[in-house]
Formats: sequence, structure tokens, C-alpha cells
Amino acid sequence: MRIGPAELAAMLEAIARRISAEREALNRLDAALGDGDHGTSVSAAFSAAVDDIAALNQPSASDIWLAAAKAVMNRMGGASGAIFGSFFLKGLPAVRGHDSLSKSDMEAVLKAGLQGVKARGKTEVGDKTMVDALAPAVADFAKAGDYAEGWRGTAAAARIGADSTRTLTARRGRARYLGERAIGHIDPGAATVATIFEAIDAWWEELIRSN
Amino acid sequence: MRIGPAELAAMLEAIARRISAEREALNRLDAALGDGDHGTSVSAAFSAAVDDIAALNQPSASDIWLAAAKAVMNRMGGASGAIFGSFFLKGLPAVRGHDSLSKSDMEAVLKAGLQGVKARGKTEVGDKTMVDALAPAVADFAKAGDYAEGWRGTAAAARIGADSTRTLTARRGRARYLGERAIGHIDPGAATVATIFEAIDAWWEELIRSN
Amino acid sequence: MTARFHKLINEPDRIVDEMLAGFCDAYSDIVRLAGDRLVLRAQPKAMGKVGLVMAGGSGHEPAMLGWIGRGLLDVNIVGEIFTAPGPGRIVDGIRAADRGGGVLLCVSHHEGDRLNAELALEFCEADAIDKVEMVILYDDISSAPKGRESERRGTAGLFFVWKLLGAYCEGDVELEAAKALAEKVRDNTRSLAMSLSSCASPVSGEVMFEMAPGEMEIGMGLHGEIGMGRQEALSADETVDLMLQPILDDLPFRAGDEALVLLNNSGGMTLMELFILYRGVAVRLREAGISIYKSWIGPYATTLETAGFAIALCRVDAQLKALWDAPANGAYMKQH
Amino acid sequence: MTARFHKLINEPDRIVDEMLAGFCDAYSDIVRLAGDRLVLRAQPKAMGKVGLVMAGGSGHEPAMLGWIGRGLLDVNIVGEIFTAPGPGRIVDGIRAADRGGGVLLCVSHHEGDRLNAELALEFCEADAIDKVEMVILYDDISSAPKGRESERRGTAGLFFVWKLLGAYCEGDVELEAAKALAEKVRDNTRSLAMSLSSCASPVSGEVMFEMAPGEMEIGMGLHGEIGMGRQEALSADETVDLMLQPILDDLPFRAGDEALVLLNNSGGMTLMELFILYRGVAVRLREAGISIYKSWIGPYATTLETAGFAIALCRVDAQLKALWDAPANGAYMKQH
Ligand SMILES: Nc1ncnc2c1ncn2[C@@H]1O[C@H](COP(=O)(O)OP(=O)(O)O)[C@@H](O)[C@H]1O
Ligand SMILES: Nc1ncnc2c1ncn2[C@@H]1O[C@H](COP(=O)(O)OP(=O)(O)O)[C@@H](O)[C@H]1O
Ligand SMILES: [Mg+2]
Ligand SMILES: [Mg+2]
Ligand SMILES: [Mg+2]
Ligand SMILES: [Mg+2]
Repeated sequence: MRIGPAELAAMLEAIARRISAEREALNRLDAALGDGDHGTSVSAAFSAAVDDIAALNQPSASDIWLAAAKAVMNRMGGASGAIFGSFFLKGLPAVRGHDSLSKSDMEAVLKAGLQGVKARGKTEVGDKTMVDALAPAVADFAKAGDYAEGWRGTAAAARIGADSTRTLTARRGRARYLGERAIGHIDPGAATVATIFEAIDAWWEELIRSN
Repeated sequence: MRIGPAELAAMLEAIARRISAEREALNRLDAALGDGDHGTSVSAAFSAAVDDIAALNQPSASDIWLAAAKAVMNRMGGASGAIFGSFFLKGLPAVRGHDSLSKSDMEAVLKAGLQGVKARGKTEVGDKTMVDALAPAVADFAKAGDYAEGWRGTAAAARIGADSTRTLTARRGRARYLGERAIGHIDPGAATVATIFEAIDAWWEELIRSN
Repeated sequence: MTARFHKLINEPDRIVDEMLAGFCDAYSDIVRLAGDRLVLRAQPKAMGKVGLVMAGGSGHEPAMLGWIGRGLLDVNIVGEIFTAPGPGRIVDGIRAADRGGGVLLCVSHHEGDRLNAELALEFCEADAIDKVEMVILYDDISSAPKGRESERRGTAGLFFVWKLLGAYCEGDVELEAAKALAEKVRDNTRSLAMSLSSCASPVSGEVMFEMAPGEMEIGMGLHGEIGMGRQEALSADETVDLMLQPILDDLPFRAGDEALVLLNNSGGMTLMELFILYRGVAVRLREAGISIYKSWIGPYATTLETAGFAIALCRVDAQLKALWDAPANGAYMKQH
Repeated sequence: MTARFHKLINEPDRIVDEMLAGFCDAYSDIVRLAGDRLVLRAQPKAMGKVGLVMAGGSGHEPAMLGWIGRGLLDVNIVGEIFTAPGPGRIVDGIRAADRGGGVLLCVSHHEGDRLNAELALEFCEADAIDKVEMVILYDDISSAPKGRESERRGTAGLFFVWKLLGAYCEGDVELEAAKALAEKVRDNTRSLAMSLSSCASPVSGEVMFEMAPGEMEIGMGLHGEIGMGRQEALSADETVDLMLQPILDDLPFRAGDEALVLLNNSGGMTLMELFILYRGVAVRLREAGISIYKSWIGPYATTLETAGFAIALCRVDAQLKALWDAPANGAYMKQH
């Protein structure tokens, strides 16, 4: 199976819905480590992306990806806006030129996006950021044979990665000023990444089932 | 028995002590009808009067009365400072020229003071002010045969007068803006007057007993 | 809300003196401390001008400390928290403001302020200090019905008197004219306040009154005096709807009028909320055909940390507009 | 304390737009609203001058809205509450500030602000908008140890950068010189904040964090980021003792130095308390042989209604003193 423009739009809608449901929980995670706005920001941005995409006329996959990049970058704001924005922006070349994305096309998109995030944020695994969820998810996706296995893997790996941030001190983001006091709290950006991949996984299962 | 300078000073000390013990209760009464500072103001002023009197060198009765007038007027501040201040100020001529005050001298002082209060405040009985306690107290004092009976009468009449303000709306002071909402609360200035006469009565009894 | 009980103070009975020491030290180019809690201009105005004196309790900062300076007032006699100073100190303040052109004692109408001012004026007469006049100022429409304006309280809307009268008395004017100008501003000013919370006395640590979360009260006085009754807290625009019309009806302000607008923060409001409220006020005034000459939004006369605000409007003509635009340099009121 | 949950707003998602509408309407002689939440000077500065741009989240009012105007900044790009705006809007702001003399993008150091500014600069390069420089500003000594100053957060002490840099860029200066001046002010500025209460998000109505009555925390960030740990709330002078010495040691400030002093109100403090705190600061600075050139006390950069304050000091020489005394006319920062 391939992911074309219609599926890509539906996938982003599924993400927006799930993030919106998790908004207050994500805000609470950010209140413990930062300034308490993370859920509000990501939820507003993904909703805006969905609206912007709905307004496009017969968009290609890369039109959709670009619209998402812009919405995330400009409507999310904050550290997460720049970081998630870099994910979409750096993934864009890998989307471009494809009518629809095979599992291995998507792997290239995710890898380029991850690279973009790490470069923009100067972040590695272990810094207690969203990279702790994103990096293992992308690695798991690469190992999988198809989309179904891939999405299932990303969802599991991202959640484990997010949970792993609980025991860490932070080297990036607002939480780094907390030192040892950051221990015991899950990074909100990492939780968002896990939520996103869980939303994709559920959406994919639903898609398969209804086909 | 007559009240000379030493007794007058002791009487003011007794008042200051009692008012200071009632400070928070008087503040609470004022919080319901005004701005919550009445207890603080009257307590600070009577303490200042006691200090100022202690600093006088062999004062006459009128030196003491004048010192009290000044302290009350300038250290109490607020509506009560002007009103109590007028009591002392207008009573002053009746103190002047006496080495010590007989019961009927004191009656003249109290009457002149009450007149001063009513004139300054443009207040009559029933306006829900300290006059509701002061006027019946002065009237009772006048009817009494001696100091002991007089002070006992003022204490009782002032307290009854103060309690009677509970059912009134106010025509003077901050409470007048409350209209019907003032009903159910005792006027703090009237409560102070009752407290003062109770303090004098207790002091007088103690004085008699120890003689 | 419950009030914040812990205040950053030292001794409760040194609050006013330490506050004045800090304020006058920080703004020593504008004010100086003299005598018994008198705040004076660092550079007094020229001889022959009318001196402006205002006595009042503390707890309203930056009022009135912040209003001493060029183009504003000359002397502030500072009382205890929410307590008008006594007459002896008012007389001291009048003497300090006397530059030979007479002194206008400005009284924000509250029983205590008026009674002590009256006593002070009697003392001035006894002391043969002449050329002293008193003007009683009020603006709060919640405190007495129309037709009984002179019974009303002085609240945040006196802002306009301080600024316009201050500018006027920089010029060569007579004492009687100064008093008439103060009355003109007063008679063209109307205010109404509301509150969402109480505040705690820094002296006693006790809350002034209880207020449940989600309640609001319209018509609060400047000292936390309770107002016209509790109701469920509304949105910003609903609150403006409830407060603005009575103000407009009272003067009344009419289509074609021009007005100065103040949104006063009682202390604990965010400026964010005040800007949102202002938007509602401006929209409604324009709908009513009233044009806004200038506006101010901020904590000018506070009630400690109370979360609340007042809307005040002052109808202006060419004279008052020119006085508004005149320069002013108080620590907390600057215009240029 | 518990926070006040009811805010006077309308729709949570219109807060920022309605706030900007109200603010720009009230002060239309000083600012105007343009594009996507850009606040610009009503009268732009002369062609050829360096433009000053500051992007940042809301919730700190009067910062940065109140700092747009003559002698101050040119453009403020306004984000959601506590949220740095994205790069596209920053680029818009840079374009709006461009008067041909180059544009300095001032970044109060937080990860989000810096990352979005970096992205914006890359976009400017791609769009061939040249003569844009970025300066990263920080002042909060609690957020990284001495020697790692560049990791510190930007907080209330940037007050000094806005004023001094703003005055500098009214003159005919080069972009590089403007950046160097900003760095000079930054490198001579140190701040430390404390808080007695939390605040509630007007969007969610949720309290930012829990804080028990009678507790205080030193080292709070400007967005309610928790600081160096809770302790029992102290008196005013004890609090100053705890906060001032680390600030002095950090630069270090030495006997003979001259400094500007800011006591910033986080929102919910009374000015009364701040004046009392200032008294303690002034006494201790003089004891340390440090002379105070000028001082400001008030809500300049708030964290909604948080009850707390920051002490900020800026060491000054003749150049910076002259820049301080230069006129400024922002809605909430006036100097003349
Ligand atoms: N340098 C960085 N690299 C990667 N992720 C980062 C970095 N800085 C912050 N983040 C992520 O951003 C999240 C915070 O996002 P958000 O709360 O929306 O922004 P802000 O901190 O500006 O309020 C953090 O939980 C973290 O996962
Ligand atoms: N016009 C008046 N005549 C007589 N008593 C008055 C008058 N106005 C106020 N009072 C008295 O003063 C009391 C309030 O005193 P206080 O709280 O100290 O002053 P303030 O109202 O200025 O805060 C009232 O309870 C009332 O008894
Ligand atoms: Mg955040
Ligand atoms: Mg009172
Ligand atoms: Mg009082
Ligand atoms: Mg944020």
C-alpha cells in the first residue's frame, strides 16, 4: 500500500484529533518542566494544518506536506514549533516528486525529518527532548517490512522513548534550568511524538480494516 | 472622689490596654461596614496618647487632656480620628482650670465632648455611628449620683447603644454607601465607645477596691 | 479567590515609613521626603503659584506618591493604610505647599478625609494662614444616585482632576480659578469600579472581606468597601456592557461628546485583561457617538492587590484637552 | 495562594487579538497594528536608521508592547501566551522594521525564541534580505552558573537593553555597532527573580504550578518556570539579603561602580511592598560602595498575575548614563 494525498490529509487529521484530546495532559507535562503551553501550541498548530490543507485545491503530497510545515512552524510557535517545523521542512525534499509514498519513501521522509530536528535543536538521544521518542521510532520504522508493521513499531518505540525521559535531566529546552528537579517528569515534546505515532498507527489499522 | 492628673493618666492607660486587646475584633467590624482599619487606628492612637502623656513633666489635668486630643486627632486619622479628636478638643475648655475633676466637672466635659462630636460629624442618634453609643452613655452619666454609679451606667448604656446599631442603616461614614446591606452589623466606632466606657468602669472599680 | 497573606514587608508598623523611604530614594530627582510623612516636589514650583495639596491614606500606590511633580501636585500628606491623616499633619502639608499664591486642599470624598480637612482648615484660620481653599472631589456613580452627586465617593476617576488641575496650576492662575477648574473636571467625570477578589491587610494579614471564586461585585470603593452586591463573574464584554451604560447615562454623555478614558487596575488584574476590556469600552463609546481623546490603562489608584478595575470617563472641551497635553513628570505619571 | 481562576476575557482563542486591538487603539498616537500581530511605531523612525525588532510570547504585558516607540524599539512580533512566534512572522517583522540601515533582531534567550529566530534568519538569507543581525540576550543568574553566561535566560533585566539600545539606535549608528551596544548592556546586566504565588493560564484556566501559602521560590523564570527550590517566605529585608549578594558577586559589581536598578513586579505584588524592598536594596548597595544612577520600580515584564519580583542591576559608564537620560516615548516607558 502507498500513501497518496488523500491518505496524507486523513493521517494529519487523525493526528490533530488525537493531539487535541491530549491537549490538557500535554499542558500539564509542560507545566512541570516548562511553561505549561505545549498542549495548547501543538493542538492549535495541527488543527490549523488540517484547515489549511482542506483549503487546498487538488493538492499533491508535497503541497500537503508543505502546508503542514508552514502551519506547524508559524502556528505552533515556541521551541516545539521550530523543532516540529524543521521535521516537516527537512522531510519535504523527500516527499517532493512522489505522487504517493511507499513505505520506503516514507522511511526517507522520516529520516530526513529526524536529521532536521537534531540539527536544528543540536540535540541527541538522552537530552530529554522529543528526539528521545522520535529517534527510536524512526529506527523501528526502518527495520519494519511494511507500513502496518512500521507504524506499530513507531508507536511502541516512541512511547517507550517518551517514558524513558522520565529518569533524565534535560540538556535542551526550558527544562534544562531545572537540573535534578527535572527527574521524575516526562518530556512533553516526547509525549507528543508518541501521541502522534499512536494516532497514525490507529488510523492505519482503521484504514486497513475498512478497505 | 475626684479625678486628678494621676487618675486621668491611669484611666487613659486602662482605655489603651482594653482597646489594644480588642483591635482585631474592631477591625473585623469595620471590614463588614468600612475599610477594616478601625481597630488598628484607635489602638495606635490611644497607645500614642499614653506615650505622649508619659513624656509630660508634672502635667495638669488639662495638659493630659490636650495631649490626648492631639494624639487622637493626629495619630488615629480617618473619620474616627476627627470625631474622637473633636470629643477631646471640645471637652478641653471644661477640663481647663481644674486641678482635678469632680463627677459634675466630668459631666460637663462629657457633654461638651458629645456636642463637639455631633457638630463635627453632623450626626444624631440613629445614624449608626459612635454617637449611638456616646449619647446614651453621657445621658446616663448625668443621671448618676457619683462616679461609681456614673461609670457603671455609661458602660451599660454605651454597650446597649452600640448593639442597637446592628439593626440600622447608616447615614454617616463609609457604611452609608451600603444602604440595606449595613443591617446586621454593629458600627465599629460605637463598639469602640462601649469598649472605652467598659474599660473606665473596670478601672474605676479596681481603683476603689485598691483604696 | 483567597488573598495572598504573605506580604514582603518587615515590621507591620514600619510599612508606611519604609515605603516612603524607598519611594523617595528611588525617585529623588522628582520627590523628597520632609517632616512627618510629607512627600514634596524635589524642585518646588515658582513663587506666586497656587500650591496643590492632597492628603490620603496609603495602600493605593502609585497614588498619590506618583502624582507629585511638575505639571501635577505639590504635596502629598501620607496616612496609614486606608487612613486619612489627621489635621495637624494636613496643616503642615499646606504650609509646605504655600508659595504665596494660595493653597488648594484637594479632598477625595470620604468621611474621614473630609472631616480631617475641615478641622485642618479651622486650624489654618486660627493660625492666620490665609488663602487656603478646599475642594471636595467625587466621581463614583455607585455611591449615591444622580441628583445627590455631592454625596458620592472619590475614586480612580480623580485621575483626571490631578492631571488637569496640575497642569492648570503651573500657569499664573488665582486660587479661586484653580478651585473652579477642579470642580469643572469633577463635574465632567464619572467612574464605576468592579472587583473579582478581596485583598489582605499587610498590617493584620487578614483578608478585607470574603469573596468566592467566580463571583464579582460592581461598585467597589477604593478601600475595599463592598459595593452594590455580588453576582456571577461575567466575560469581559458582558462586564463592560453592565458598567459602561450607567456611566454614560449619569452625566449624561451624549453623541458628539469627546472624552478622556481611564481603565484603572485595582492591583491584581493583568494588563492583558485590561486591554481586552478597553477594546470593549472603545467599541461601545464609538457606537454611542462619543469620541475618545486619549486613554490610559494601568494601575493608577490601587486597592492593594485587589483584582478589579474601574472605568472612568471625563468629558473634555478645548481647555481640558490642552491641559491634558501639557507636560507632566511625576514618578508614575509622565506626559510629554 | 491559590490563583484567581476567573479572568475577564471573552473567547480564550481571541485573547491575543483582542488584547492587541485594545492596546493599539488606546495608544494610537504611539503604536499601530499591522499584518499578523505586528505592533509598529505609529511614526516610523527616519530612513537609514537601524531597526530594532523583538519577537516574543504574550503574558508579560506591558512588555514588549509598551516598549514600542520613539527612543525604544520599532517592531514587536506578538506570539500566543508564553509562546515565541514562528519564523514566518518574524521575517514579516524584520521587513516592517527595515529602514535601510539594517535590522537587529533581539532575542530574549529561551530555546523557542532562539530557534525561531535562527529559522527566520535562514529565511531572510534565502529571501536575500540582507543586513539582518541577531543578538541573544540573557540576564538571569539563576539559570546557569558563572562562566556559562550564554546559557542563561532572558528575563526582566533586559529592560536596560531595550531602553539603552533604543536610545542608541535613534542616532546614526551602524548595525554592527548596535549589536555591540546590545551585548555591552547585556554583559553588564544581572537579574534574579522570586515568587510568592503561581498564576493561572487565561486560556486553560489552570494554575501554572502549585505553590503553598507562606512559601517562596527564588529563581523563577518569566513564564512561571520553577526556580531553584521552595523555602519558607521571608521578610522583605531577608529576601533582599538572599537575592542581592549573588547578583553582586556574579558580575561582579565592585565598590565604586555605578548602576541602574530595576525592581520588576511580576504582576501581583503591591507597589507598597516593592518600595519597601527597594529601600533594602538601596541601603545594601550603598553599604557595598555601589552608587545608584537611576531606579525604576514597577510592572515592566510580568508573568500574568504572579506575585513576585526581580532585582536587576546594570553597571553603567558615561555612555550608558547618557543613553539612559535620552528621551523615550513608549506607551509604558516614558523618559524625558
Ligand atoms: N533543542 C531542542 N531540541 C529538540 N527538542 C526540543 C528542543 N528544545 C525544546 N524541545 C522540545 O520542545 C518541547 C517544548 O515545547 P513547547 O512547550 O511547545 O515550547 P516552549 O518551551 O517554547 O514553550 C520540549 O518538551 C522538547 O521536547
Ligand atoms: N460623621 C460621623 N459622625 C460620627 N461618627 C462617625 C462619622 N463618620 C464616621 N464615624 C465613625 O467612625 C467610625 C469609622 O472609623 P474608622 O474606621 O477609624 O475611619 P475610616 O472610616 O476613615 O476608616 C464609624 O464606625 C463611625 O462610628
Ligand atoms: Mg512550553
Ligand atoms: Mg475604617
Ligand atoms: Mg480608614
Ligand atoms: Mg512557550
